[in-house]
This record gives sequence, structure tokens and C-alpha cells, in this order.
Amino acid sequence: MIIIDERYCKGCSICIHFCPGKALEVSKEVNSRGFYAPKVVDQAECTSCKQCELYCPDFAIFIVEDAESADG
Amino acid sequence: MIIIDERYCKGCSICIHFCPGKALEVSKEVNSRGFYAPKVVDQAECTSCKQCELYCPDFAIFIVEDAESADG
Amino acid sequence: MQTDRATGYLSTLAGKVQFALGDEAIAYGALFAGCTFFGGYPITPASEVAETMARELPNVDGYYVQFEDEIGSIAAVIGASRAGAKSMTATSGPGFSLMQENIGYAIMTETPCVVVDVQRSGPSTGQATKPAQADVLQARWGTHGDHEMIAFAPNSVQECLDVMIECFNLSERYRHPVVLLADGEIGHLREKLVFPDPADLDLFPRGGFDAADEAGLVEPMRAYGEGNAVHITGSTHKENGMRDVVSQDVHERLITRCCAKIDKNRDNIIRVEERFMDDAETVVVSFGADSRPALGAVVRARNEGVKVGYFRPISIWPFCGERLTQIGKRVRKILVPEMNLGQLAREIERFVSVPVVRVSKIGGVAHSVEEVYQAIIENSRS
Amino acid sequence: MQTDRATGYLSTLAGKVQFALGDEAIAYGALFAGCTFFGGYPITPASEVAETMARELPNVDGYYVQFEDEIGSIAAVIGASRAGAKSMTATSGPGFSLMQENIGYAIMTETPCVVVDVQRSGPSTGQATKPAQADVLQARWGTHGDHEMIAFAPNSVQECLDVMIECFNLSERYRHPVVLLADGEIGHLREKLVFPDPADLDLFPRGGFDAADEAGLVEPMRAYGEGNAVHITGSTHKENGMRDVVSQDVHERLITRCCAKIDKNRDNIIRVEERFMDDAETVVVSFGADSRPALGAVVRARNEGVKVGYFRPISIWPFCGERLTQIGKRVRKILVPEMNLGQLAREIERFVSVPVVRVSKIGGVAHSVEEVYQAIIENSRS
Amino acid sequence: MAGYVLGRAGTLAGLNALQTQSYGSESRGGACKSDVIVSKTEILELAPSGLDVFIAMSQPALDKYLPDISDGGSLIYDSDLVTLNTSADDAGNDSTYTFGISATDIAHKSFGHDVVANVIMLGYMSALTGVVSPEALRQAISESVPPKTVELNLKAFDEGFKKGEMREGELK
Amino acid sequence: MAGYVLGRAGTLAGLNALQTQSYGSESRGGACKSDVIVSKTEILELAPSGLDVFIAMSQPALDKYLPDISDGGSLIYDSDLVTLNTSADDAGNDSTYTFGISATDIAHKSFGHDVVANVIMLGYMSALTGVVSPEALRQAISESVPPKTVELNLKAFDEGFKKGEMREGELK
Amino acid sequence: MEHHLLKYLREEILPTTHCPGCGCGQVLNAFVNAIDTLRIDPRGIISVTGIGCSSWIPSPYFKGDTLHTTHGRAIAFATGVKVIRPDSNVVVIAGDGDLAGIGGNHLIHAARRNVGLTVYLVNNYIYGMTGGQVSPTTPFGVVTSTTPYTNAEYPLKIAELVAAAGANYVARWTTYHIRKLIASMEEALQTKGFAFIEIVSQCPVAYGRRVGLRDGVAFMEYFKENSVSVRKSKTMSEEELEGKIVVGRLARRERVEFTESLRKIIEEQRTGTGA
Amino acid sequence: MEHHLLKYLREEILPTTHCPGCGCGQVLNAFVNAIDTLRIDPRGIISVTGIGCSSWIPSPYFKGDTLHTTHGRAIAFATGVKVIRPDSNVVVIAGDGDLAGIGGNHLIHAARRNVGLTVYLVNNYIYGMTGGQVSPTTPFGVVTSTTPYTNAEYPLKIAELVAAAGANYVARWTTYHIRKLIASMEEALQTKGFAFIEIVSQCPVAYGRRVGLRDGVAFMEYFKENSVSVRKSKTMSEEELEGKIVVGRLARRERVEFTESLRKIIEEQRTGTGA
Ligand SMILES: Cc1ncc(C[n+]2csc(CCOP(=O)(O)OP(=O)(O)O)c2C)c(N)n1
Ligand SMILES: Cc1ncc(C[n+]2csc(CCOP(=O)(O)OP(=O)(O)O)c2C)c(N)n1
Ligand code: SF4
Ligand code: SF4
Ligand code: SF4
Ligand code: SF4
Ligand code: SF4
Ligand code: SF4
Ligand SMILES: [Mg+2]
Ligand SMILES: [Mg+2]
Repeated sequence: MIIIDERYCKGCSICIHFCPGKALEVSKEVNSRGFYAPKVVDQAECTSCKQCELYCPDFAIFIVEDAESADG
Repeated sequence: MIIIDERYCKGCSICIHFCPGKALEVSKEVNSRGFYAPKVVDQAECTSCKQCELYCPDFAIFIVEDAESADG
Repeated sequence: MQTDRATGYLSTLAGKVQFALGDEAIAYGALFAGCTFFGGYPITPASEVAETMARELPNVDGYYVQFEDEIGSIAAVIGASRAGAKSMTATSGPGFSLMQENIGYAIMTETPCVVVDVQRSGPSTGQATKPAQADVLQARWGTHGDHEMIAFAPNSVQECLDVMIECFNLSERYRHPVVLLADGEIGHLREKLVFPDPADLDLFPRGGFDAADEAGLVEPMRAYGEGNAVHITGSTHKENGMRDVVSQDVHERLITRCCAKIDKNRDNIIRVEERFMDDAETVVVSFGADSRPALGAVVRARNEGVKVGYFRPISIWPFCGERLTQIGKRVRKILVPEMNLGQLAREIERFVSVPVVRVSKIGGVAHSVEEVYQAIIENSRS
Repeated sequence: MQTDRATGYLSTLAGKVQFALGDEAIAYGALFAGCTFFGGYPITPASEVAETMARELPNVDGYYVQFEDEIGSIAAVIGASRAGAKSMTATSGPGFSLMQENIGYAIMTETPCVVVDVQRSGPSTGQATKPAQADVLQARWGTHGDHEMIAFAPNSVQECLDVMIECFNLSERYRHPVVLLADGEIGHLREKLVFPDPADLDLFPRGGFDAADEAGLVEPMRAYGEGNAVHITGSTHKENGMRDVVSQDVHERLITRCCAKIDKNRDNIIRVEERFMDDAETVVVSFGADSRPALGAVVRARNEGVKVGYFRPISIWPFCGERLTQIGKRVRKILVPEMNLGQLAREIERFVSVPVVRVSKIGGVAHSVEEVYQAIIENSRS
Repeated sequence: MAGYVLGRAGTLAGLNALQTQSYGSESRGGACKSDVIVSKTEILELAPSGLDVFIAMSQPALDKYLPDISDGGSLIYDSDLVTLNTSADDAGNDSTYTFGISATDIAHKSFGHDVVANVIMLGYMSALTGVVSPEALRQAISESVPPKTVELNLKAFDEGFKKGEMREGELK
Repeated sequence: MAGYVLGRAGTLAGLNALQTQSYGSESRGGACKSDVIVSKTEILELAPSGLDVFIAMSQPALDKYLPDISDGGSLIYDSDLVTLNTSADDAGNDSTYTFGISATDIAHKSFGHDVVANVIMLGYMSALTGVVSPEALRQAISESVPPKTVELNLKAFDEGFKKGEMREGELK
Repeated sequence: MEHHLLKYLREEILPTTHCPGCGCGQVLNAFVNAIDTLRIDPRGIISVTGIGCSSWIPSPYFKGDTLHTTHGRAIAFATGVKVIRPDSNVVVIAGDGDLAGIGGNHLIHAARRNVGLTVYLVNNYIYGMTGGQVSPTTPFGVVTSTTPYTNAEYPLKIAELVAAAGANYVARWTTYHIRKLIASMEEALQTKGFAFIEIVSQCPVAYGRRVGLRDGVAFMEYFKENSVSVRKSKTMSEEELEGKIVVGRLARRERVEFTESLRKIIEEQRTGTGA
Repeated sequence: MEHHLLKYLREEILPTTHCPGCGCGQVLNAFVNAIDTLRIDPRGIISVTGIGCSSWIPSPYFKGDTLHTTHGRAIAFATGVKVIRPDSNVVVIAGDGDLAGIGGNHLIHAARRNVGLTVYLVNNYIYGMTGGQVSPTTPFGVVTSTTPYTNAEYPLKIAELVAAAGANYVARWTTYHIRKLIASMEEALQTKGFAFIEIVSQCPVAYGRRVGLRDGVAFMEYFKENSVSVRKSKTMSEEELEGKIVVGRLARRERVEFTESLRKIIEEQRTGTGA
């Protein structure tokens, strides 16, 4: 499961850029800290490749491998 | 002609070491400044190779190419 | 020393009004003073001096080089000066510390150059982006060995420019490094700046010297590259420049003269501003940016009838001690608002017997008028 | 902090009589004080401190590393201290100037370390092999920003050792860099040196602190490598060590405390020697090597009935100003023989109203007894 | 930028103007602030004790400096970048006049360049406060922006000024 | 070396001893000098004002420091390394006692090591001046030279001492 | 739910003060990944940094011992630490200006001595923290705030220089090569002796805008397109390599680590087995 | 009759204060030979030196302009001189400790910038002037006054490092190779851009006695026997090269000289032809 930690995200979009699937897109609105955070379009599109997690400069996005997401 | 400038010689013997002929040897006595300067054994043995002049750390030995010495 | 192109360029600026940073004004002061070499290394809050010089030096046929560190910068500045250029660097506390060894070299070799220290809040990295005035004594004593120092502290953007020209002139005149002891407050604020007309400026020429003025303590300087086989060394040397590192008298003569040329010419160097002094019972002594709220407070107290005077050293070193001794005889107290823990106050204590009250403020913020005013009131009642 | 092996080795030295250089005595002082790291760079007349440490440190399980320069040396010394070792460096004027930035870092991070400055005749390379005492004010003000300093000046080879131990103790106790302000004269002369018994020494332990003594101004030090995730920064920081480079109050609190811990504990740090003071009308104040001919002259003058006293600051910083203020009230004149142009004299002027007469001598030679004697006679007549 | 133009305009108008700015790390992440003092007399106070006019263009700046507004001072904010929530409002002064303008939106839609939001705010402020004359401000803008963009910026300024004039009444 | 041994011997003998030395460039090329003060009382004078005993082992040193010999002082020199010409002599003091010994030659011929010339000089001086007792000097030598060479050095010392005793009469 | 690597960070002070899209955060991310993979106890790591944005990567964010020093001197401080704590992982992270500019000499000499430090140099081609002045790695011809008419200096190839100075491990990667970077960081952490990685990184704010790379994403693309492997670079001419970033491992040696030599020599002296 | 090269020297202060048999004098001799052959007017030469025995080679003996500076900083001083006097021959002569130890950073960065200096580094493997402490070029395992139990550091290969930093001309010779050294010094003087020769030289007094080379002659033999040419060195393994001195030219490039670039960029800005 993709988790976005709004406390830390600075809206650089690097995660979106590296996402091989179509799991992420830019939010239309700024978040509380004034940034355009990514938002999850579809958890199912996520391949759990963790590109987003590895490239994020701010520990603001990460993948949790739960039973559900592993299944589907 | 080999000229030794006693004012500057510090008696390191490098000139003697590099002399390909038998033109130079170490003095038996210290000079006025307390060093064993080289002394000329035989001007005729000098090949004017200038090794002594080039290797001397103290500009204390040099070769003057005069007519005489050129003649040998 | 300035090329025609340089003078031409500067003339086009004459009279123009800017809304400029103190740092920018410092750079323009250098340009108008004839500086053609800047060697530097970036550091907040002095980087804008470098940036302005990088942009403008080509317009006066001058050169900007950024070095690998502050030590290289000051070394190159001294080298360039010896090669014939009026030259300078700009830094802040940490970099100023690193330059101290070579500042000693400039003193010993009597090489003119100007070092700008835009003071920030330390020690160490401290509050790197916040202003302070705590390098007053480093400027005087940062290098080893006996020496004098010339240092000036401007309190407005316009004065940054004006005083910078004076720094270059004194540096050439006395063949001594000069420190512009700016503070981050003045370096980083913007106000009106009017450029001078180069035709109006009285620039001290390289190698020139004023016999009447000098009491025979300064020799004209011989530059490199002119076939004179000039020898310069930071080791103790005789009058002919040749090293003599063992004779007591040679060293004594050299160092005594190098100190005397500043000390004996003190009156030609020292500049102060005095206001409301005639009947003052208390005096506020303050310098640099912090002297502005100090003046504001004095004005306010005066308006309320308090007999308080205002005294501002513009030259910090050599110190205006004799004048303060005179003043100290007439007043009851001296208040010293400064953005440090009493560095100027310490020096004042050497010259007066009345109480010297520290009105210190640190932490990167200048005094407010109110704060100094309160200090005046408190110290006037008693 | 000392290993058993170290204590064992030092015990074998106890009581041994040497004919040693001051520089060697300094090194042995460090070893007895528990120093286990020396980072240095050669420079006359301090190299023998390094050479002795290089030879002896392995015997006390310690490490000698020579660095690429003085900046690297002091940096490594601070690093080693943080890693848990009592550590030191030794240098002379030019190298001391280069160390100033990081001395500020040690102050700001409250890291104990000892810096030996064996003063030579400057500024700059000057008379590199000749002694001087002209870094008195560099030691105090060489780094930028507001700070205090602890510095000691020994006047005999034996005292080099004894005072060095004190320097380490004070450095640990107040978590502050301490300067041993030796002069080339004392560093390079040989006299009798007796090694102490380590069992008799009272060493201040790393991380220890004496609550009664400190007025709550010094916190115990947490070392690296012990799983505490300790954060250290030379930027302004809060009590928990975390950076805060914008708050005025955080900076003010930090710097004020760092200054107060020295200033408020002044009486625990200051050490002076006084002789013939009871009825003295003139006092000779002198320090380091030059205080020996000064004492010789006082003794000679006393023998002739001149009412002259002898006062020697052993600690130079913090300065014994209050004591001199008291003395200044009883005497008519203060004479200050020193191997510089009056650096100690300047400081004395802040505290007394009587004339402070400079008896300066520069050029690499200490005063002779005769010279100081003449000064006493001249200044006692009037 | 707005602070610079304002100060420069003050200088051009023959007033004394002084600008200070927060620098470095502080200006990168969080709240960035530029103080401008404009006065007829010599400026001796370096940091204004209260904000007479506070132009807020970011939420952190608003949150941080709102409490500093003077009695009777004005808050002018870009309503696209800043939200005035009640609690923040409370922190302000009772007598604070608040003026929101959707500057970024106008900049984007009417001028195609978000950056001119700055200048729109200036125009808006000029009309509402009259601190410096619009003439001086227009000259300062002309001299401060890249030559090619002068016209664009002046138009944006005028737009802001117009919007300000519409609300001017509220102030008096 | 000789200076160090002398000072060390003085220390061992319970006297106060102080040694200073010229360093660096000066000691490399030209005259090298080591001053030793030995005294029963605290030593407060750092540089001796005159030389009571001057041991000269190089011509430049002799030329440079001869004028500094005190009234009634002694000059002891290695006659293999130093020539006392009349002019240099003049520079000395009328009352100077001069003692030459062919130390280098003795060292070379009797001991096969030029370096022990030093110690021969010390022995010679000890006999002639009695500044420090030969016992203390012998102990200082033993502790100062490489262990393997102790015997050699002590023999050389004794040789010098013997030669000195032979001339001792001249002094008194 | 929380990021599993937050346990390595001083969470209470996050987010970092780095600008959005700055490579510094990616380096921090890679670093803790490497630590995590190697299962190194962070409390055994002493991070030493200089002054600059890059120096703020571990100081204070990484939850181990952290020593935030003066500009340019981190390696010298770290050497003192390593001599006293040879069993700790002593890691230095700092910028191009810090380690290769003002601190270049300490870098070379520590590499020569082969001190057992792990050094990650974050090369963003600029003095980021001070606002964008030319650095020793800024390419020739680039406009910066102090080279308004383009840079007249040639950039330093730091990794090659450190290799020439004698380090045991030298590599260069960019933030784009994130997985290889992590693997390389692990290699460096496991190296005995001086280990060095030049990490080419992005500063969109102080450098990017000068060269038309407006954000982190643009840099990622740029790095991808302009990198060539060490192997491939060997087949290319100087001209072809112009403007390229050579990535990969540049040196690997087995010289004895400095503090080990130091201890060995001392031990020999003690036991009388030495020279 | 006088030595024909004395005209280049400040004769009144001869002999030099260097010790008998010291290589410094040979370097001075080679230098004036090179000047003489090239018929360079010595008054057009500005010699800049640091602090150390080697720095005393031209300062003050060489009769041109001489700038005797602080320890380690000669190259930085010289850069300032060169920028202002681009038409002068600016020559730096100093020791291994000075130029590669404390001054290493200025050396690298001047090489990188390709400043038009001619640098002769006199490598005598030791801090000579201060009496024989270990230097960055002292071989591993040697006893010096500060490495009483042998040196634990690896020596720097300075010439190779300077080549890696980007100098236009780099060579290494010993004082034994006197004629080649002179020829190389001439090449260096004629190089536009940074030219560097590491001159391996002898210090019989502070170094020689430590390694059993008692006088200048012994060193001459040692250098002769332990030198291998650059060409030959390429056929040898690391181990075979251990303890050998690789002599010859190590680099020759044609990059534009720094002060020339600086002037060009400024000229372009002036005339509007630049970027
Ligand atoms: C002695 C000293 N000089 C200058 C500075 C100012 N300074 C702070 S960071 C920095 C450069 C930062 O550049 P870099 O090391 O490349 O780090 P970055 O910010 O780019 O990551 C400078 C010059 C300083 N703090 N100390
Ligand atoms: C800042 C500073 N540190 C140290 C010294 C002391 N010092 C003088 S010369 C020298 C080293 C000389 O070695 P090198 O450069 O190799 O020259 P050499 O004498 O061997 O020719 C040192 C350390 C100094 N003068 N200045
Ligand atoms: S990479 Fe991280 S900081 Fe950037 S947008 Fe994605 S979650 Fe936010
Ligand atoms: S794990 Fe991979 S696929 Fe899933 S959101 Fe992240 S980048 Fe996209
Ligand atoms: S080489 Fe020169 S100094 Fe040496 S012995 Fe020969 S002449 Fe004398
Ligand atoms: S010129 Fe050659 S042969 Fe003649 S003396 Fe000199 S070295 Fe010998
Ligand atoms: S200025 Fe550059 S390097 Fe510094 S945090 Fe911002 S993007 Fe990163
Ligand atoms: S100490 Fe060494 S380098 Fe210095 S002059 Fe003597 S022999 Fe030459
Ligand atoms: Mg950078
Ligand atoms: Mg050397």
C-alpha cells in the first residue's frame, strides 16, 4: 500500500516522475504546508517497485507490504 | 680552465664525484671557512664537460673556455 | 592607477541615486577608490560585496577571482597589491579568523590592502545569517605579534561607500592593511545611496606618500614587474628589504616604526562624530549600525530635557582614547550600546575613570530606540 | 581515562630529575595530565613539544598524529576530545593564528582541549627562531565573536610541567579550550625538571564536574561512541544541543553562559605570585620567562632598600584585574617588563589609575636584570 | 521584490526608506520576511516595532508575523496563498484592517505570469494605504524589472491599484 | 652536546643550571652557540652577560663570541678547528686565559671517533676550571650518550681531564 | 503508519530544511537505506559534517552521534574521532565547496593516509547554502552569482583526484542512480581504509535555475542522459566525455588503514618487535 | 674571474645559508641555467616562495623581484600577482611541506584553474627547515623526529596528483638528472598555463642521516640507482615500483590559461560578444 506522509512532503513530484505505473498524480490543491503533494490515483496500479520511496527526498512516501496489497 | 671560488665552496665534493676525468680531488686541508674544498689536480685532465659546474650547489666551481684550455 | 575606461565608467554613475544594500555600497566604494582586484570566498553576510565586485570590476578593467578559501583570498590580494593593484577582500568572522596570519604578513611587508569584515553573530558558525559587532577586538588583535591596526565602522549605506574610499586611501598612505568593520545589519539593509563624481574624489595614489604627513615613517612603495629586483619578505628585514632574522636592533627598529607610523599619525586617521556634547552629563558611545537607534534614543531623551550626548567613533582603530579621556573628565557616565558583550566598552575603560556602562545586546538583533532610551533614563537619574 | 599501563609507566618516572627543555616539560605535563591525543604541525620553537609527545604517547596508550596544517591539527584535537580523549596541540604565532577559527568552535561546543603557543618574534615569520611574548592579546581575541579565554604563562621549566596539568584540569572542568602561553625563551631553555608522582596528582576527570564550584554553568559532557546520539554543533543551539540559529534569546543565553562560566569562576582559575608587596611603592608586573630577570631586578633593588614589589600573573586570562585594582590603590607606579610592546600593560590600564610604565623589549631577547633594575631605579626616584 | 520596489520608490519620492530582509536558511524553508520603513525623517530605528502595513504572501509568514501588526495597521494578503482562519485572525489586532486579493489568480489568468502577483499586491497596497505615490512606485518598478517585462508589470500594478481603489473606502 | 652534558651535570650536582641554545637557520650555517649558566642560587638572568668559560669549537663561533669573554674568563678551544690569530686575540680580553687542545686530533687518533672531541673538551675544561665536578660530569655523560658508547666517552673525558690537569697551573 | 526508516532519524525535527526536490534528501534516504541493509547499529556511527546544505544531511537529522563542524574541516575532525574510536563507523557527508573547495587539502591527505573514514561528497556544482556562488566543480562557462559573465575556471574531477591521492575505495554516482548509489554506499561503509563517493546531486534552487534545470525532476532526467559508465568512458575520447558524468567505481585498493598502522607500529615498539 | 651566472644572483649575500651538499643549491643552479639558456630577462621574473629551506632558493638569492611569503601560501600569492601581471614569468619555488603539505589545496586549485605559473616543488622528503619532521612525502616506515617508531603514513605522489588536478605541464626529475632537469625547467617556463615540476632533492642534514645517506654524493648515487623513466614505469607492477622514483614528463595539455580566459570573458562582456 502506498502511504503519503503529508507532514513531510514538499511536493517535488519526483515520486510521480519515477512511478512506472499510473499509481500517482499531482494533487490539484496545495496541502496545509503550501505544497502540491502527490496523491494516489489507484493503489492497484502500484507494482510495489518502491521507486517512489527510494527517490523521495523527504521520507514522505513509502510502501507497506500488507497482505491485501500483496494479493491484489 | 677550472676555477674554484673559495668564497662559496662548502666542500660537498659533489663536483669531484661527477668529474669523469681525474681533474679534481679533495683538499687535504680545510679552507678559511672550515670546508674541504676541491682542488685541481691537473687542468689538462679536464674535458670541459661542465658536470662540476652544473652539479655544484654553490656556484663555486666553473669552467672558463679559454683558448689555452680549448687547445688542451 | 585607474584606467581611462574605468574613470569614464565611474563618471557615468556620478550622482545616480540607488536603493542599495550596504554590501553593494561597500563594493562601489572600492570601485570609486580605484580597486582593481578582488579575491574572495563567499560567506553570509558578505557575499553580496563579492557578487557586486564580480559584476562591476570588468567595467573598471579590474579582476574578480574567487579562491578555494579565505587564506588563498587574502594571499592573492596581497600578491595583487604587490603587483600594482589596489586590492581587497570581504568576509565575515570565521573567514576573518582564517585571514589573520596573512594580515600579519601584510603588516610586516607594509602592503596596502583592504579587508572587509561584515560581522555576523558568533563565535563559530553561530547565527550565520544574523548581524553582530563582535569582531572589534579580533580586528585589532587577531594576528600574532606586536602591531597596530586601522579599522572603520560605517553606520549607513552611504557611509559604507564613503568610508570604503577612506579605507583605501589610508591603506595606501600608511602602507598598512585596513579593515572595514561593517556589521551584518548595515551590510544587509537597503537605503538610499548616491554615487560620487570621481572627479571630486581625492584618491591617494599607489606608491605616493606625503612627507609632511608621515614624519618620515613611511617609505614609498616599489612595485613588482618594473625591473627593480625588489625583495619582499615577512621575515624581519633591514631597511633595504633583506632578511635579518637574528639582530635584535633590526627587529626592534622595524616593528617600532611599523607601529609608530599608525600611532604617531593617529590624528590624521581618527574620525568621530559628536552631537549634543556641549552640556552632556551622560554620553552614549556607539558605532556602526547600532549607533542609529542609539542616536534615536539620545534625540528622544534630549527632547525630554535629559543632558545626554552622542559620540560615535567612525574609526575604531586607532582608538579615539585621548578624546574620550577629555570627555571623561566632563561627564558622569558613559553608556555603550553595542551588539556584543562590551568590546568597545573595554577599550574605553583604558581611557576614562568614570563608569562605563555596557548596554550590550547579542543574538542577532540591533537595539531598538526604546531599549537605549531606557538605559539612558536609568543611568541619568542616579 | 588513563589506562593502567599509562599510570604504570608514569609511576616509573616519578621523582626522576631531568635537565630538560621547557618544551619537553610541557609535553610531560600533558602526559601526566592524562593527555592521549596530540595533533600537530611542526613550527619553531614548539616542535620539541610535538617530538616529545611523538616519542612518549605510545607509552601511555596515546596517539600522535601530524597533520597537513595547523587547521587540521586543532580540528582533529577537538574531534579526538569529543571521541573521549584529553587532547592537545602545540604551535607558535603563525600557526596559532590559523587555529583561531576552530578555537572558536571549541568554545562554542564547550569542548575541552589545550593549545600550547610557544611564542616567537613576529608579526608574520619575523624572527622565527627568537622568543617573544607578543601573542597575549591574540590568545584572548584571536577568534571572532564574544568569548572568554583561559591562558597560563609559566616562567620555569618545572612550571611548564605543573601548569600544563592545571591547563588540562581547567579545560575539563570548564569545558573550554585553554591556552598555554609559553614563550620561546622558556620553551627552549633547559633546567632541572622533577617528574611528579601520578599518585599525588589531582586530575579532573572527563565528563566530571563539580557542582558546588560551577554555579550551575557547566553541564557534564557526553562523549561520542556510547550510544547516546549526541548532537554537537558550532551553530547556535538550545540546551538540548539542537540548532536554533534565529532566536535572539537562545543565542544570548548560550553565549552569556559560556562567558559567565569563566568569568563567574574567575577566582577558581586565577593564579598569581606576589613577593615584597607589603610595603611596595612601585610594583613590577611581569610574566613568563621575562619575569625572571624582573624578579632578579626587584631582589637587587630591594637589597638596596628600594620599596619595590613583584607581581606575576601565572594565569593571564582571565585577567587578575581586581587584585591589581587593589594594589593600584596602594602604589604609585606599575612597571611592566614584557617581551612585547605593552600588551599586558594595556590590560592593566583598564584596572588602575596610577601610571602603568611600559618596560618593553622586542627583537628576540629577554630583559637582563640590569635593564629592569635601571627601570626600577628611574621610576622610583620620581 | 515587492519590498525592494517599495523602498526604492520611497527613495525616488525623496523620502527616507530602509529595507531589511531575513536571509539564508530561514528564507529558504519557512517564513521569509522583508521589512520596509518609509519616513520623512532620518531613519534611526532599524527594525520596525510594529507592522503598519503587512503584505502577506505565504501562510507561514502570515502565521508568524500577524501578531506584530500595529494598532490600526492593515493586513493585505494574497487570498490564493493565504487563509485567514479565525484563530490566526484572533492573533491579529482588533483594530486591524484586512484586505484580501486573489492576486495569484489574477496574475495567472489576466497576465499569464504568476510572478506579477507581487506587483499586483503593490498596486493594491498603494491604493489602499497611499504609503508611497503610485507614480514613484511605477518608476521604481520600471527600473527594477527586466526591460522586456516593464509594460507587463506596470499593467499588473495598475490592475492591483484599481482593485485597491475599489476597496479604499473601507479604510478611511 | 657539551652544553647539555655540562648543564645536566650541574643539575645532578645539586646546583642550578640553565642552558640556552641558538636555533634554526642560524645554527645551520654559521656560528652555533650554547650558553650554560651554573649557579648555587636561583637563576634569574636568562642570558649570561659575559662568558666566564668559552669553549670554542668552530672558527665562526670563536670570531663571533670572543669579544663576550668576561674579565678573567677562560677561552678553551679545539686547536684543530680554530685558529687564534692575533687580531681575534685582540678582540678578546687582556685578562683572558687561553687554552688550546688538539681535541679532534686526539679523538681521531686515540679513539677513532672524531665526535668524542666534544667530551675531551669537557674533561679538559673540568680540570682547568672546576665548574662542575668530574664525577657529576662523568655521570651526566653516562646518562646522555648511547649506552654502547659510554665507556669510550668516559675514556675520552678522562683523557681530556688529564691534559687539563697538566695545564691547570697556568690558571691559578 | 510510519516510514520504516524514520527510526534512523531525529523525527521531531522533520521535515528537513532542504528545499523541495533537493538531492540532499535523496542522499539521506540512500544513506539510511544502506545502513538498514547492512544492519549497522546507528548508535555506532559517528557522522561528521562541515558547513553547507549537504552537511545538514546527517546533522542533525541522522539519529546517531553527529558532529557538525566548521566549513571545510570535517575530515580533519573525523580523523581525530577515528584515531580514538577506531571501531566506530566514522562517516563524513558534506558538499563540493566544503570538502573539495576550502577543505580540499584535508581530503587529499586523509585519502593519502588512508584513514578509515567513509566520505560522501555531495557535488551539486555550487555553493548552495550561501546562495549560488561558483564552486570548484561548477563547469566552465556557467553563469553563477560570482561569475556573471561565465565561469573561467575548469571544474575539478574530485573522484579522480581522490583516487590519485591513494584512497582505498572511490566511486561516483548521481542521485538518479539511486539503487547503485545505495549499493556503493554499502561498499564504502564496509571498506577498511579511506572510502569516497562523489554523489552528483541537484540543487534546483541555487544552481538549477542558472542552467535551466528548474526542479528535481529535470535534474533526474539530466543525470540519466548525461551519465556514462566508467567502463564505457574508457572507450571515449576527451572531447566525447566533455560534459559527461562518469559513474561507477574508480578505485579499489587494499592498503592498510591508517589507524591500524598507527596501532601496529606502537604495538611493535611496545613489544620490541619493531624496527 | 667569476661564474657567468652570478649576474642572476644577489651576489652580496652569497654563499647561501643552505647546508653543504644540499640540493637546494643545485635547483638554484639549474634554474638560472634555464633562465640563461632561454635568455629570459630576470627582471621580468617574479619569484614567489613560501617558508622552508627550498623557499630560500630564489628568496632572496635570485636577482629578480622576489616575494617571500607565508608557509604554504606561495601559489595563492602568485595567482594574485599573475592576474595583475600576466606578462611576467611568475615562478614559485618551495618545498614538499610547503606546497604539498600545508599548501596542498592552493596547489590543486591553481592546477585546476590552469593559472600560468611555473612551479618547482623541491621534494626532499622532509620538513628540512624545522629540523626533520615527517612530511607528506616521507616514505612509509621511515624514522623522523616526529615518527620515532617509523612513519605510518603513505607518501603523496605529488606530480601525479597535480596531473590529475589538470595542470598543463607536469614532470618529475631528481637533482641527479641535472641536465634533463634544466631542459624540463625550460619547458615549464615556456608553458602557457600551470606548469609543475617535482624536483626530488637531497637534504643530507635533516633527512639523509635518518636513512643512511650522509652527504650529497650519497644522494646522487641513490637517485641514480632508484629512478626509472615514465616509459619504463609503465611496464612495471605496483610492487616493482615500490621505492622507485618515476622521472620524466607526466602530463602535457593545451588547456587555455586562466588569466587569459579571465581577460577573454571580460572582453566579451565589454564588447557584447559573450554569452
Ligand atoms: C570559513 C568559512 N567560510 C565561508 C563560510 C560560508 N559558507 C557556508 S556554506 C558554504 C558553501 C557551501 O557550499 P557546499 O559545501 O558546496 O555545500 P552546499 O550548500 O552546496 O551543499 C560557505 C562558503 C563559512 N561558513 N565558513
Ligand atoms: C603557519 C606556519 N606553520 C609552520 C611553520 C614552520 N615551518 C617553517 S618551514 C616548515 C616546513 C618546511 O618544510 P618544506 O616545505 O618541505 O621545506 P624544506 O625546508 O624541507 O625545504 C615549517 C613547518 C610556519 N613558518 N608557518
Ligand atoms: S518525492 Fe516525496 S517530497 Fe517529493 S512529491 Fe513525492 S512524496 Fe512529496
Ligand atoms: S511503489 Fe512503484 S509503482 Fe508503487 S507508487 Fe511507488 S513508484 Fe509507483
Ligand atoms: S660542488 Fe661546489 S660546493 Fe661542492 S665541493 Fe665542489 S665546488 Fe665546493
Ligand atoms: S668540466 Fe668536467 S672534467 Fe672538467 S673538472 Fe669539471 S667535471 Fe671534471
Ligand atoms: S539551496 Fe540547493 S542545495 Fe541547498 S537545500 Fe536548497 S536546493 Fe538543496
Ligand atoms: S636542512 Fe636540509 S634542506 Fe635545509 S639547507 Fe640543510 S640540507 Fe638543505
Ligand atoms: Mg555544493
Ligand atoms: Mg621539504
